[in-house]
Amino acid sequence: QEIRFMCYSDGNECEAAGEIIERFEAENDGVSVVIDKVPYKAILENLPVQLAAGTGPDMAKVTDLGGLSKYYLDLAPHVDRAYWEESFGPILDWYRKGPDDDGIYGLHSQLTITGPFINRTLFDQAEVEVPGPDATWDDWAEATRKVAEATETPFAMAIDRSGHRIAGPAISYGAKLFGEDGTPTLVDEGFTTFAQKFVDWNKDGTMAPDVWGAAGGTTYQDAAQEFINGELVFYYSGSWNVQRMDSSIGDAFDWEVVGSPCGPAACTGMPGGAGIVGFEQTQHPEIVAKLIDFLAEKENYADLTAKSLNIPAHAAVAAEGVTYEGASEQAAAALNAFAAQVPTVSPIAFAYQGYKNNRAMFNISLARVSQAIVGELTVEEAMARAKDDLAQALAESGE
Amino acid sequence: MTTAGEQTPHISRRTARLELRNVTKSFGKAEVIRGVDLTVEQGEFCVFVGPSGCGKSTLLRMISGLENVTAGEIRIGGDVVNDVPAAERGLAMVFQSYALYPHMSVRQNLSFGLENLRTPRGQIAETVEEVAAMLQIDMLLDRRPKDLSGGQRQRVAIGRAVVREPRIFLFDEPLSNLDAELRVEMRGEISRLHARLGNTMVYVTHDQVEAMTMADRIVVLRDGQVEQVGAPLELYNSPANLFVAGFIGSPRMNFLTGRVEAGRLRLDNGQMVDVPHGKFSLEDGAAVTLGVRPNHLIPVAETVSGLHATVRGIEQLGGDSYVHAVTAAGEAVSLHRPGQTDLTVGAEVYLEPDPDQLHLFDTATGRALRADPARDSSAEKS
Amino acid sequence: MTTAGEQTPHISRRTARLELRNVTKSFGKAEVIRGVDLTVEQGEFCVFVGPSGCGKSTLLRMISGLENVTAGEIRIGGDVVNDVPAAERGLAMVFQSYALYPHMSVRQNLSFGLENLRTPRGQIAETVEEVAAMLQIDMLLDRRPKDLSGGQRQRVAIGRAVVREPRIFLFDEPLSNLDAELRVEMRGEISRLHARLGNTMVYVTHDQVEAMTMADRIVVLRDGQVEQVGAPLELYNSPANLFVAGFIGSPRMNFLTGRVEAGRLRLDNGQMVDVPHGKFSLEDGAAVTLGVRPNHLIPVAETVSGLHATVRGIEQLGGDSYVHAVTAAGEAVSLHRPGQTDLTVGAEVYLEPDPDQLHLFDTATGRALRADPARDSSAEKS
Amino acid sequence: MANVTAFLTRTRGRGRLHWTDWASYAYLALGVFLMFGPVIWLVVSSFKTQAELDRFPPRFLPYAPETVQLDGHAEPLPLFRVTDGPLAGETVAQVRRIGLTSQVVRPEAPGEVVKINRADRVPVERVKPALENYRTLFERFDFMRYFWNSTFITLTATAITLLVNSMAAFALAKYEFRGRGAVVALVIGVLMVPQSVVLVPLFMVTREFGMLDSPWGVIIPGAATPTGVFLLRQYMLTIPDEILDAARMDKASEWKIFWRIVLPLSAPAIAVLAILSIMWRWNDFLWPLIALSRSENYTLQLALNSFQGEMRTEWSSLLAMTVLTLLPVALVFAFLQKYIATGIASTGGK
Amino acid sequence: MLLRLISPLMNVVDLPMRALQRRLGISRLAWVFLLPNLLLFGTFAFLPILLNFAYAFTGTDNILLLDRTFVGAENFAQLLDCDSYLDPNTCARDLFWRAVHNTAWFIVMQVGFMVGFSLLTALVLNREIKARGFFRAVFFFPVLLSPVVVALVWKWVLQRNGILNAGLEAVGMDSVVWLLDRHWAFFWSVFLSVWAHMGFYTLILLAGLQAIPRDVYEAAVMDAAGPWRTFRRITLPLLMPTMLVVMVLALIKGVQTFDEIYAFTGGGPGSATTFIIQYIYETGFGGAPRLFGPAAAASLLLALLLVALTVIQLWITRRSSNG
Ligand SMILES: Nc1ncnc2c1ncn2[C@@H]1O[C@H](COP(=O)(O)OP(=O)(O)OP(=O)(O)O)[C@@H](O)[C@H]1O
Ligand SMILES: Nc1ncnc2c1ncn2[C@@H]1O[C@H](COP(=O)(O)OP(=O)(O)OP(=O)(O)O)[C@@H](O)[C@H]1O
Ligand SMILES: [Mg+2]
Ligand SMILES: [Mg+2]
Repeated sequence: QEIRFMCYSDGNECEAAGEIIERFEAENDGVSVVIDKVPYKAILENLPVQLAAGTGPDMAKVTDLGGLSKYYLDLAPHVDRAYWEESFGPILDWYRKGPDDDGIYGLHSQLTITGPFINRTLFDQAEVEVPGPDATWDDWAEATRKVAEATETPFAMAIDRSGHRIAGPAISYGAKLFGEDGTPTLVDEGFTTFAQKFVDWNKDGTMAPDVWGAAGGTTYQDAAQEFINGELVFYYSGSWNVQRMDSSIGDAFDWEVVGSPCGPAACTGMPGGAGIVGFEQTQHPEIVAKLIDFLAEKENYADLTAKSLNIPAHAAVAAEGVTYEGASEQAAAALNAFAAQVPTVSPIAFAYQGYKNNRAMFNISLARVSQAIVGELTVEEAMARAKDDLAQALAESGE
Repeated sequence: MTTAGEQTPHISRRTARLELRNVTKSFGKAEVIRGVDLTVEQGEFCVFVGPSGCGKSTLLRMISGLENVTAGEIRIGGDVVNDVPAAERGLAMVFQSYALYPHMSVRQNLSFGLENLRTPRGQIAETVEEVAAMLQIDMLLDRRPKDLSGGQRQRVAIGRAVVREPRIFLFDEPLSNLDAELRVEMRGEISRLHARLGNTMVYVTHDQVEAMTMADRIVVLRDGQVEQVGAPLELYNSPANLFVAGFIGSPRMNFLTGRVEAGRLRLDNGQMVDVPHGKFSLEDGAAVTLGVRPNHLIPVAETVSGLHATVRGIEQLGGDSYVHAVTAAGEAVSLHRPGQTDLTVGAEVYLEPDPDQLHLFDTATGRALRADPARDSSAEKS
Repeated sequence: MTTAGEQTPHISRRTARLELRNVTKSFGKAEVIRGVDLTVEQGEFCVFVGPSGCGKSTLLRMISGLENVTAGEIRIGGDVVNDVPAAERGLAMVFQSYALYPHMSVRQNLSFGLENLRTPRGQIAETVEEVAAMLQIDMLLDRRPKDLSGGQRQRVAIGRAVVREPRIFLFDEPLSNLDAELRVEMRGEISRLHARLGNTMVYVTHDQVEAMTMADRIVVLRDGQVEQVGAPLELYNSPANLFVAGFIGSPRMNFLTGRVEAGRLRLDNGQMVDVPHGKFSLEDGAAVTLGVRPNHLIPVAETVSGLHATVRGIEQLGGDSYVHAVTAAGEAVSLHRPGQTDLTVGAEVYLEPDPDQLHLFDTATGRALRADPARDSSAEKS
Repeated sequence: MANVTAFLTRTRGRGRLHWTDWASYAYLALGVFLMFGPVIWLVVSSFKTQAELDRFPPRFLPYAPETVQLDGHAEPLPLFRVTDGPLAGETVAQVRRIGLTSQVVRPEAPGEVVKINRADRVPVERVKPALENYRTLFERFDFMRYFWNSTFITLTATAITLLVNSMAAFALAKYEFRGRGAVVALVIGVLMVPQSVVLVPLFMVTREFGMLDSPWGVIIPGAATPTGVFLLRQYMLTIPDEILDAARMDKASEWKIFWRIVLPLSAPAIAVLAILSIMWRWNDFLWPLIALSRSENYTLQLALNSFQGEMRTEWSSLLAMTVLTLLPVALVFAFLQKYIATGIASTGGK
Repeated sequence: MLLRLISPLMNVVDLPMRALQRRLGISRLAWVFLLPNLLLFGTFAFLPILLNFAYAFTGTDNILLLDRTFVGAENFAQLLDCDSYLDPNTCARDLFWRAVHNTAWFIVMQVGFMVGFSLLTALVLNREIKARGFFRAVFFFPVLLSPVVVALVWKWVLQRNGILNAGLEAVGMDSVVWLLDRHWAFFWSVFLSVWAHMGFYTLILLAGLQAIPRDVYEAAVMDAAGPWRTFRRITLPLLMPTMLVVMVLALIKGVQTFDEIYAFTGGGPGSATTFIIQYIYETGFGGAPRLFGPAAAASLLLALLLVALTVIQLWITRRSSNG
């Protein structure tokens, strides 16, 4: 039997998974798994269409975990529920259709967490104390501005241009995102507060204006390049960038990962990542389930995370710690620093990540906050528009 | 030249009689052909002449099927072909504007038509070589049209029609860009071709010599209408009207207006001319125009009836001379003298028309005046 | 017609003497003009004749500046113009291919050149109307070229050159698509234009009548080289060589080969011909060619010296007749008879050349044999 | 104005350079700089490592730090030139760097570690193309297969496009028939709507024809390009009807007129369309991405674009791929462009 | 050469075509020539557009038409709900109207520059210059680049530390963050679009220029027409059919501009370079939420606008070429 696995990668994930899958093929005669390595765009834009049309692959690595939930193959009948619950716990919710669903749908192969990178060398040169773990966003803004001034660095801070990235800080400032009954609200006082602050920082130059200001729509834009070139003191991004920092910065300067800054409500980042799921349309549900289960086995999972330099979502693997292959000390330290933040993630962030229409909310917040930053709309207008947009999106998706 | 089998499904090959019945053509509002009736017999060599813009090319294009007929009927071999597409009428045409295929070499231009008839390769090559040799373009076979001189292009255009040996040929001024010598040769070639194939040919020309020497019958057109149809000498000797009289023959006939006075003619310049009796039916007092060809106006010693004129210009052609003069009354007349004349500009001459060669026309209608009113009858070959 | 001021910065207007010095032209490897030397004086009407493809148009295009000169020099008014762009040479040209502007109406085609010279609007309109009337295309002024007949197009092409009244006119077969009558008129118009403007004109034609009647001097070209230059009658009466003798005059001169025998001529067919003494320098035993024009070959009653021939074909032009015959020895000869001949095919004739009108050529070199060897001298106007 | 207007007509080569020729060459030089400069930049960049690509400000040539293999050190050590301090002017190898100080050794004396300020040294670098960008491309996947897939799709699609479009253009340019206006309007109307807007319905239609996941699913839907029809038709309008008439008199069937007369005479426009079509098909990404999901059917573009991840794109590989995929089309262009230049100078008429 | 390869094939086709020609007559044969194109066209271009109608009048985020619910003209109503069409802020779908405004400006500027520059370039390349083939290739090269690469290249040039700023500083001027300013961003979008596609239009125009008979130019030279007049009165009118192609295609391309600008500015800053297609794409296809209905409605409005534009353009050119 032939299994089609549609995979994208930010680094070498597909190759890493491929090695493990070869072992699976060796163990299971007659099964051949073909990995169709695709651009991420295909996963984001085409896979949903293919699934809707019934022409999708057997399994895939996806990021819109909740959005595609209606197509997932329930692995529960084929796997050891206890093992899965124990290993992945709440993350399994991210794949579920709703609160009442207790199916097991996907293997979270790539857990990510957002958080800041800082240019330690610049702090040292400016002789400014690195703020502690309880420091607020304001403290960080203050400190990094000082560093930037002292070292004539162009930018103090930057946050990736992404709705997902600002969710953590917003939650820290008290954004609830969902109402009491679980319906999404997105805009509330906390969210507005952070949005206002963020817009101000962009205007006064604390935040590198190029990141949010020079792009539009729902484009993703990172600031890794500025950070790598030592032009940025504080860079709020996520764990997936560790590898790149490691290889591109080299020994140009020292960099570190620190905990997410705090707001009045929390000190949280956003979890995220990608997972491997099977689809209901498959002709070979048992094999797909078996394969995913195989990948979820502890040593295989550990292998996968170690090779692809990811944070483990598997409880036991995380507990044991991962020895990353081929990573420098600095990188390994950074990854572990990220891993250490997983427990501090706010439940709202967790729920947000698991909500099936979260992409719509990310995009809406992204587009509207951007407009406020470039001055097309005031912050209030932007927030009002964001509310409208959300209403339209929800109406369309049948809620 | 070997004949390629024409494939004309609708129309049988043998009968290539061409009939036009009240054919009319309008471009938008402008009517350029106004009811032409004409029959060209199988094997006949028919020449169309007429002033520039009178509709010769248009008529030819209608016969070929490239131009729609606005009204009327065209028949080939008895069948109405109004709706038969050009490609299936089985004609060949030499375009006035050549219309060579610019992207093909001369050889390809010539062989294209044969290929369309599925003539075997070898035979095509042979035929093309033969025709090219006849037209003296054999050393140009691999050139493109743009690298040819005007006359060479024209010969390619002729060759393209000739290779196919169709049942009807249409030629639109095919020799206009050739030199005299070559023209004589080509004339000969076309005549020989005609003799050999026995095809019907329709030929447009402005050249009097071509018209007179090649035609079985000449059709004189004017402004979209047929003025006269007849054998060459018939048109020359008995033109049906002023227009034909002036058009056929070069230099053109001299016209002098006058009135009939007691069986004689008093010209407007006061001179009296005797006209042979019995040859014309004259009414006293009628306004008539006297036509005398330049070679029938003979310089004489001063006489009573002599026409007094002053030489205004002389054209020496070597073998002939044209003398242009004005009468005392200011009328322009021209004389044709054989050899090189020694008249000079300013000389006074007295002229007498050859009484056997006079033409008389009704000034009002332009009709020729003749005792025997049988005009326009298409005579046999002379 | 009012003259628009020509703007020719480099070259003064008045002197329009045209000189070609050893001008050569090659297309790739093919040499089509091989060292032409020629001077056309200010105000002269110079006609180029020659077989199709001999390089007339190419020469004209080189003078105009549209074609590069491969080697040699072209001077206008004394200045070398090899590198002066066509637009600045101040010439006008009628193209053999017409080259009308397809997107412009006839009126626009005619006025374009004047507009380029910044002629005032009113004056343009006037000039255009005038020229159009002269060319009889005044009712076509608002048509596009594609809606014109061939002859109408040609007249527009002439008009386009004429409106500008430049210092040198170049005409490339401008009348080839016109009917005889119109052609005579146009000839007259061009001559009058020439007389009025005093421009230099270079005129290519295939028409013997045009060449003979319009030219001050005729240049005979053959294969890219000048064969003879001279006044029309000079060429007709004393052709420098066999080629010119055959080319000038229509129908062409009859040639009979023979040998000099004791001051007389023994033709290859055995007949003896007397040649006037003193006129030719003859060497005994030399191979010579006798040239007699068709109108100097006179049918006679049988005589000793008469050339016996059988009529093979007759061309009746109305005013003249051409009789084609073959001698007993199989040589083709043609006669030109005034009027309509009553000879018939198959008739036997005896011919005697007019002894005053004989031409003799060295068979080997083609050179004319004359007592006075002054040939090729460009004579005054006759 | 004047200098603009001066280029506006063709001149004929006449040895001497007119000032308009100078202006033309100046314009062309500017064009080379503006048009070609970035392309060269791109090609050079494809030989840069990811780190070098990330570098601000960018440098034109690819540099790599010079390293030296010294006794007692397993890894090769990067070389630096010291600009200040006691070792000023010397070239040293860095063992490690801690904070603002850097521990270096002199290559002559590998045992003796010296500490210097990190600000006092500059790396020694030399030009070194990162050929590994290309090597990985060939290593990572079956290049030949994707190349073949792309070639097959491109050539077949172009052939079909040319044929089908030129037939339609011929009909619309050279025949009078009822409904012609409507067809032209339809063609132009549909020409307007970009494919990206109708992706979903197009996907549905293609699926209904069972052409998904096969090369034909990529080839057929785009074959009838309105652009091509429009382009060819306008060009064919300039071919004189008289030449077609001549061919009709030569007993050519309409089909023969089409392919022996009209097609060759439209060569410049056909060449434009061919170039265009080849380029479209070769570079097409969006539609194959949707229509093809099995990697064995992938085109080169798809395969190579799989370097694009969610958060990160491997620019080094992407650029190398761009250069690689650029080559064949560039060659095709070089071959076809001469047809554009050889217009029919005269129409073979009078 | 290619023709020679396929000629046997074409000869085979000739037989049935001859038969058809005989049966149908020439004017109906036109439809035979049109048929393959119309079939493909109808199925893969026209049908999807019709299906788009179905999407526009239905709701929910389902892709399968059968699963969608009918909502009437709701989507259109929403899109057209504006107090003033000139001020996007007063519209229910402000982004749509921003995109419309941007697109309108973009088209005007883009078509103008595109036609202007490609014409100029074609004219220069049509001269008898040395190394013509090379120069033609140079101008065409950007066309071969994929949109992503085009965007990347110009981002490099324009970024804060890019080559352009380096150049500006070298001559003593201040550097500018080009893409942070909406006007500059817009300008560079136009520039980039012209840069990337000009080569293609140049090629078309070049083909058009080559089709003008040479003897007409010669006649103009003899008529002492200066370069400017030759251009105005000969080249331009005879090039008009080709210019029409270029203008229509440039217009369409302008409206369809998406890929490279999306990769270049992402539509920013804010929405300064967001054009209609990006709006439609982002709304319906590119991400969440997937609003197929509104996207389809927007695309139909767009199509309507386009048809109107083309009709106007055709009309204007027809008039000017006749007059
Ligand atoms: N572009 C070209 N390439 C090669 N040969 C050419 C080219 N143009 C003309 N020729 C050749 O040069 C010779 C002279 O041509 P030209 O047009 O000057 O002849 P012509 O005397 O005007 O003839 P015609 O009376 O037939 O118009 C011809 O043999 C012609 O084939
Ligand atoms: N497409 C057209 N539209 C309008 N008028 C036309 C069109 N074609 C030809 N004509 C006119 O029809 C008349 C006849 O044209 P035709 O070409 O048949 O003349 P022709 O007798 O061949 O003249 P020529 O001897 O000058 O070639 C001319 O007056 C011409 O202007
Ligand atoms: Mg005609
Ligand atoms: Mg010529």
